[in-house]
Order: sequence, then structure tokens, then C-alpha cells
Amino acid sequence: MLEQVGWDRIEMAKKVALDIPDKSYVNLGIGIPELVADFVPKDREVIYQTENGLLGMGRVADKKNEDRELVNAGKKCVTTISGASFFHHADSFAMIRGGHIDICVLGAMQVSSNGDLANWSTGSNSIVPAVGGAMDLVAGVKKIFVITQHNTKKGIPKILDKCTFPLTGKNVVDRIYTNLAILDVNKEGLFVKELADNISFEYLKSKTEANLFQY
Amino acid sequence: MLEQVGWDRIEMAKKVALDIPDKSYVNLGIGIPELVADFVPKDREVIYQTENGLLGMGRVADKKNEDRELVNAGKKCVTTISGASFFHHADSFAMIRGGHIDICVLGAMQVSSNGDLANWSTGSNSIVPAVGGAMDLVAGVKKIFVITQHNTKKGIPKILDKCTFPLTGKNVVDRIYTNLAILDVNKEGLFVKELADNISFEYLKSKTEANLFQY
Amino acid sequence: MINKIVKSLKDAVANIHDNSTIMIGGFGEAGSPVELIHALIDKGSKNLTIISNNTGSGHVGLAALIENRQVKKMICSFPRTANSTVFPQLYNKNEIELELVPQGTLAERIRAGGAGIPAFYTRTSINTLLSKGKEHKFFDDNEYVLEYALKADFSLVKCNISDRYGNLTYHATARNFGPIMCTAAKETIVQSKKIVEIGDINPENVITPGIYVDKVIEIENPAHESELVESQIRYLC
Amino acid sequence: MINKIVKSLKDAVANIHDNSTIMIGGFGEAGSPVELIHALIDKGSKNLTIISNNTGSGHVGLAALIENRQVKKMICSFPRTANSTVFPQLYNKNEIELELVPQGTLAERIRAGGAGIPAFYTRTSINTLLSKGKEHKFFDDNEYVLEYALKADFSLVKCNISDRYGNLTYHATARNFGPIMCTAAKETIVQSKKIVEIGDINPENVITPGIYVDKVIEIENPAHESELVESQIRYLC
Repeated sequence: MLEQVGWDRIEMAKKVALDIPDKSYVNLGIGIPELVADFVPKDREVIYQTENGLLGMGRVADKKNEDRELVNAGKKCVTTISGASFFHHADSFAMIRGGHIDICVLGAMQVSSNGDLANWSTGSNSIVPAVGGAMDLVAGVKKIFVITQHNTKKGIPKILDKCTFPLTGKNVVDRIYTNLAILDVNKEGLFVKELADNISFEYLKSKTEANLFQY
Repeated sequence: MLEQVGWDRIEMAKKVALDIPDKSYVNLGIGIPELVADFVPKDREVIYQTENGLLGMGRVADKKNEDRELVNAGKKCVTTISGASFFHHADSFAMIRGGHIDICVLGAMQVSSNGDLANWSTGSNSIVPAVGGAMDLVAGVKKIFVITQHNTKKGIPKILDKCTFPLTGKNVVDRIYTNLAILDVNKEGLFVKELADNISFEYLKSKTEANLFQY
Repeated sequence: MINKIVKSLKDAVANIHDNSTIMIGGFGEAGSPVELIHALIDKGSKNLTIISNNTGSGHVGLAALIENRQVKKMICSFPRTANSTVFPQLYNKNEIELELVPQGTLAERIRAGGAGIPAFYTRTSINTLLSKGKEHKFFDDNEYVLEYALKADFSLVKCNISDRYGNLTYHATARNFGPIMCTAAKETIVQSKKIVEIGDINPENVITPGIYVDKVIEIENPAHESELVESQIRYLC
Repeated sequence: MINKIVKSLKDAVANIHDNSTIMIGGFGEAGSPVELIHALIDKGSKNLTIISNNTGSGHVGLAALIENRQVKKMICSFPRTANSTVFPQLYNKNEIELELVPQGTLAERIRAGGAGIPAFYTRTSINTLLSKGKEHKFFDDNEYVLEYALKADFSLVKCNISDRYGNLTYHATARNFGPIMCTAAKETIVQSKKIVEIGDINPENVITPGIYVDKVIEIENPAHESELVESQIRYLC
């Protein structure tokens, strides 16, 4: 395990959580994004959609109360909140594609300075390609937040001038939350909204393969 | 009122009813077609769809038990059978367009020898055009039965070599039930399946503006 | 807190503006949001494009909205029904526009509008006047016509039971266009016979998930359009 | 009399033939009709094209069907999940075909198949490998891709409650692909946890109207795929 530089996963999730407004309808991707719900301030009422047919997803189910047919997109057993609803897959993706979800938080393999996202394939032939609902989400949801480590475990930048992996969507990401910074994807490029504790702009630049701007 | 020649409306409806097989899913148009359900033999279980969102339509409601929000396509108050279901308009026409209904019985202004149907407009500018679900039904339902007087009140033939009114659909009608005969629409043209009581083939021909064939 | 419940019909229609495109639910009177339409008459917004299956009857509800000259154009499948005289009269005088759409195509275009589908192909209306001038394409030797999504600025919908999240259930065939119209408007305004607590509607039985609804107003005893028509009531501002 | 209830799993899958295209419901194990899939393994039909969101896990259900070499091609959105080894191994040896479809496009293509829509436009997959070579078109300055309907010879679906007409309700997120798959097959075969009398399901709460269903078999206590996988059970003929 590498030494943690900047924010840890929990701190990253907290940063995303603070940017989710009251009354939002939100879809959380598999992995780190799932942590976000725990940190949304309690005075905000946020409704979570899971693309496998549930609006009003609650917390992960206790081991004792697991229902194998009540799962989230990551196939974890979850619960429902009061006021939830179930629907079939075509209706669920109509909700997504139709622009009704306010925010989607997704993981990433690579993000480019113009908001291109690559998170489904490395392009390698040795791994079975799998896309799930990622392309539908980036095409349909109003705002796309990406939460990701700034660099791979080997230290390779994931924030790039141009993605080298096959794209999930072009020009779709609105904001990037990494262990080093929060970056806004603006028309002019990537703007640093916030630096992680003890991270300098110069350090951030050295870990990034894209132009960075300061507000 | 003209003297009734051949079958009356009830007899026509009975002829259609006998041709509806057990276990059919059927949509009945507004007007004479609505009479058909009364005459389907009791040992056949037939399910009626009404395009405004009900599968399992029952009989017309008693005056006392009318629910203005439980209506058929003709906006008459109806009832439901046990085992009915409600759905919205897009789902209802998905059922129709998707080829799931076995038989639709419709009225007609004109029918041509190749099965073209005109039943929505005379082409006159003085009447507001209205199409309803007719074009969807003829495009989607497996078998289209037309029930109509053989001639207009003025004696003008409604069964023609070619429709003069704007079409509802081309080559869509499978069988025509009139007061004078039952006609099959075959590839080779109109074939007389049955003549009404006391109606001769010659008489039928004299009332029809299309070639007629005998089996 | 999410609370979509509004307290007055005036608040319900407050955002509707001149030149809006408005979807109005209902198949004849079943599902017609009469009180919301009357509130829109009171508000007086003009130059409206209305998407609704019919054109109303008598001199109440949608017919009254048209009679009050608030409607520039109707998009519908069946503009004449029993007791429908207002629209035909204006239409014959060329004082209102009509886009006639087959009922199933109308429903699917509305669904498409809500589902992020800009256009789809259908067999309906092939070889008829209603597909003339539209793009055609063959799939497996059958000809289809390209139909475009319909969207609206507002939808006015009547439901049976709702909650503060905007979850809705409907009654019988009053469901008709309601669920799809809720999905296709920027602002969806719903009149509900009853408002219950969240959690009171079984999640399995919700027909319209709350995400599609912006405002809900409780109208416990909505008027029956046919009774108003029979009583020869005229609702005009 | 309409009676879609069959008495044995053998009867349920009796018509399935070699070279069929089969839709199989489920999102992971939620909604997966394990008993029907095992009946299909028993039957041994070969050269199948399967449309399902995933490719199964362990050595039971869909994974076992694939392992038994009955499947020529998978059409799915996410062919690898936890404990999914059978498909990846065959895929890497080029012994099974894959058509990868974004999940929402997969769902909409199935709905289109059942709804008589031969094709529709969607924004999903624009500017990606998955829209390469497909027809593109601009609507209001945005680019969309044309996607085609999916239909099947058979659908295998799991539901919660049903009746002899084939009306269905589902349980929680096991609903997923079931309702749309029921509409898109020539023959729809359903396993139901409980069969009730007609009339026992409220018409307002029916999710799949009976018209879409051909056969229903009661499987009161269906196996949980994850439990079978944890027990390392192998279902092979």
C-alpha cells in the first residue's frame, strides 16, 4: 500500500457529499461513490436512484435483514426509504436518459481536461469488456461528478490532456474529486477549486498530465 | 330509415362474434363493433383490450354503478373482469403496435379489394379531422375485421376497387362483415365467404364496386 | 426537506407563462385535471400550445381554455367528441391550429420526450396523409416513419393518491396519459384526490415516481366534467 | 378457458429449440429464473443466443448454461461480475461471442422489440467504440445513434405472484428486465413464487398484463443463486 497523499477515500467522499444540494436526485456508481451517501449533511433530503430499478434507496442492509432481490447497481443488498418506488429497467433508464437525475457520481480510469471520461475498458483484449450503465449515465444525467485517485497505484496520472483508454463519454464530466484536489471542468480547461491539505499547486501539476488553471 | 336488406346490425355482430376464437385478445372499435362482445359463445374466454389503458374490459356499467374514470375507447362507462389490468397510454399502444392483440374489429367508411381501409376522414375540409387510435390499431393488430353496412345510406358502395377517402392503412383488412356478406380479403382479391340470407351473388356484385370472387 | 405540496391552485399554476407548451392529461373527462385547467383560465396565460388527446367538451375545462382564446395550437389525436363544439368552431374559422397525431404515436412521442429518445420509427400512419413529408425507412422489408419526441414546459395531470415526494397512483382508466406526461415536462403540476404520508404508498404500486413531479395540490372532490357539461355550466374568466 | 399454468419445468421449456434466441431476466441473481435455466440445461438445446444483463456466477444458472456449451452468443451489458469465471474463460478462448450493449440501450432495445418500434435514437454511446459503424443523426445540434429493437423466440422470467391469465407482479429490484422481456418474445415462460386466483391481484397493481405471458410455473421456494455459488454447487447435465 502506498502512503496516503492528500485526502483519503473518506475525505474525498465527504467533499463530494458537501456538493450535493438539498432535494437532489442522485445516482451513485459502484465503489468509492457508494460511500458518499453517508456524509451528506443530515439536514439535506437527497433521494438516491439505483439504475436497477429503485428510486429511494436506503442504506446497505444488515446481514440479518438481507433480501437478495433488493440490491443496488453493485449488487449489494440495500434497503428502501419511506417514499421509495420500484420500476423496470426500461423505465429506470428512461429516468436516466431523459435527464431527470441531477447528479451522478462515478469512478474513473481516466478523465481528460475537456471532461472526457474513460471508465469501462483499458482497451486490452485480455479482459472481457463490460460497460453496464456508465454510458447511459454520462449521456443522461445533468451533472457528472467523478471521484478517483489522482494517479494509479503505479503513479501514472489519470487526469490527462487526452484519454488513451476507450471513452465512456466525451465532454461529460463536470467536476473531479481526487485525493489531491477538486477540479472543475470548464470550457477553458481544468480549474482547481480546492487543493487537498498540504498539497501545493506545483505538486498537483507534477502529478497531472493536463493543463491546470487557478481561479 | 331504409328497409333492412340482409343481416341487421345484431346479426352482423353475431357473425363476427362466431369468428373470434377462444382465448383471443380483442380490441373492439367504437359503434357496431362494441356489440360483438355480447355474442361471443359463452364457452369461449375472450379478453378485451381498450386502448385507453385497460386489458380485461367487462360489460357496459349499469347507470347506478357508473365510474366516469372507468371508460372504454368510446368514452362509455364500463366495468372490469376479474384478472383485469390498467396501464398508461404508451404501454397500451406498445401492446397494440407490438402485435400482441389478436383481433381488432373496426368500422369503415370504405374498404378496398386489397384491404385498404378508410375510416377516419372523408377528406372534406368542413369536418375537423380526427384519427384516434385507428391507424395504430390497423398497423399493429394481427387480424383486422371490418364491420360495416355494405352501402351508405344513400346507396353508395363502401366496398371498392380503390378507396377515394384518405386511408387509415394500406392492405390491412383481413375480413369484411357487411349486411350483405362476409368477404375475405385474399391476395387475389375479395372472396365471398358467406352470403346473407336471401342475398344472391349477383345482387352482391351489383352493390359492390370491386371484383368479387367465389371460393 | 422535499415538499412538493402547494396550498392553492394559484400557486400550482404560478409559473405558467404566455407561449408555453402544456401537456394536459385525460382521455375525455377521465383523468382531466379540470381544476388545474380552470386555474390556468384564471391566470389567463395566452398563446399556448396544448398537447392533449381531445379538445374538451361543453364550456368547461379544456374547452373553456380554448374558448377563452388562450390556445394557439392543439396537438391531439381526436379533436371532436360528444359535446365538443368550441374547438371545431374555431378550427373551421381558421382561428386555431391543429397537429393531428395518431393516438399511439402521440403517446409514444410523449414517452420519448421524457425518456431522452429524440425520435423513433413506427409503422403507424404508413401510407396515409399523416406520414406525408416525414422521413421513411425500411426495416426487414417493412416501411416505417420517423416520429419525433414531444416535450412541454408544463404538464397538468390528475392523479388519485400522492405524497410530498410527488409519488403518484391513479384510478382506473384515468391513468391514461398522466404517467408519460409527468415525465415529459420541465414542470409537472398534479392535482391529487388525496395526499398521504410518505411510506403510505407501497413502493411496488407507485405508478409515477416522485422525481417526475414538481407540484402537488390536493383537490378532494374534483368536478366531473360531464356533470358540469350537463348542467350547461360555462367556466370563463 | 385461458389457463397458462403448466405443471412441470419440463413442460415449461418444452418448445425451446436449438438456435433459439432467449431473453433471460435478472440483474445478477435478483430476478434470475434459476429453475427455468436449469430446466433448459436438462433439455440441452444448443447454439443459443442469450440476451441477459450479466453472464451468471459460479457454476449454476446462466453460468452453468454457458459452461454446458449451449450458448453461442451473449448479448449483455456486464459480462463479468463477482464469481463470474465461466464466460470470461470461454470468451478469452474465442469460444463464445459477445455483443456488448450499454445497459440502458439494452433495456430500451428490448422494450422497442415488444412495442413495435424497430429502431430509435439515443445519445448513449455517442463518441465511443460502442456506436462505431452505426447510423448517426443530429437532432437540435446533438448527435444520436440509431439502435435497433431486440426480439427473442423465448423469454425466461421470474416473478413474485401470478394468476392463470399470466398477470404478474414482481418483488423489489427483481423486477428489472422481467416486464420488458415478457413483451419481446414469441413465447414468454415465467416462474412464479405464488399463483393466485384471477381477481386476487388488484388491476391497479399488475405489472405485466397477462397478454404477454404464455406459460407460468409455480416455484414456491426458488434457489438463491448466491447460496448455490457459496456452496460450490455445480449444475451440469
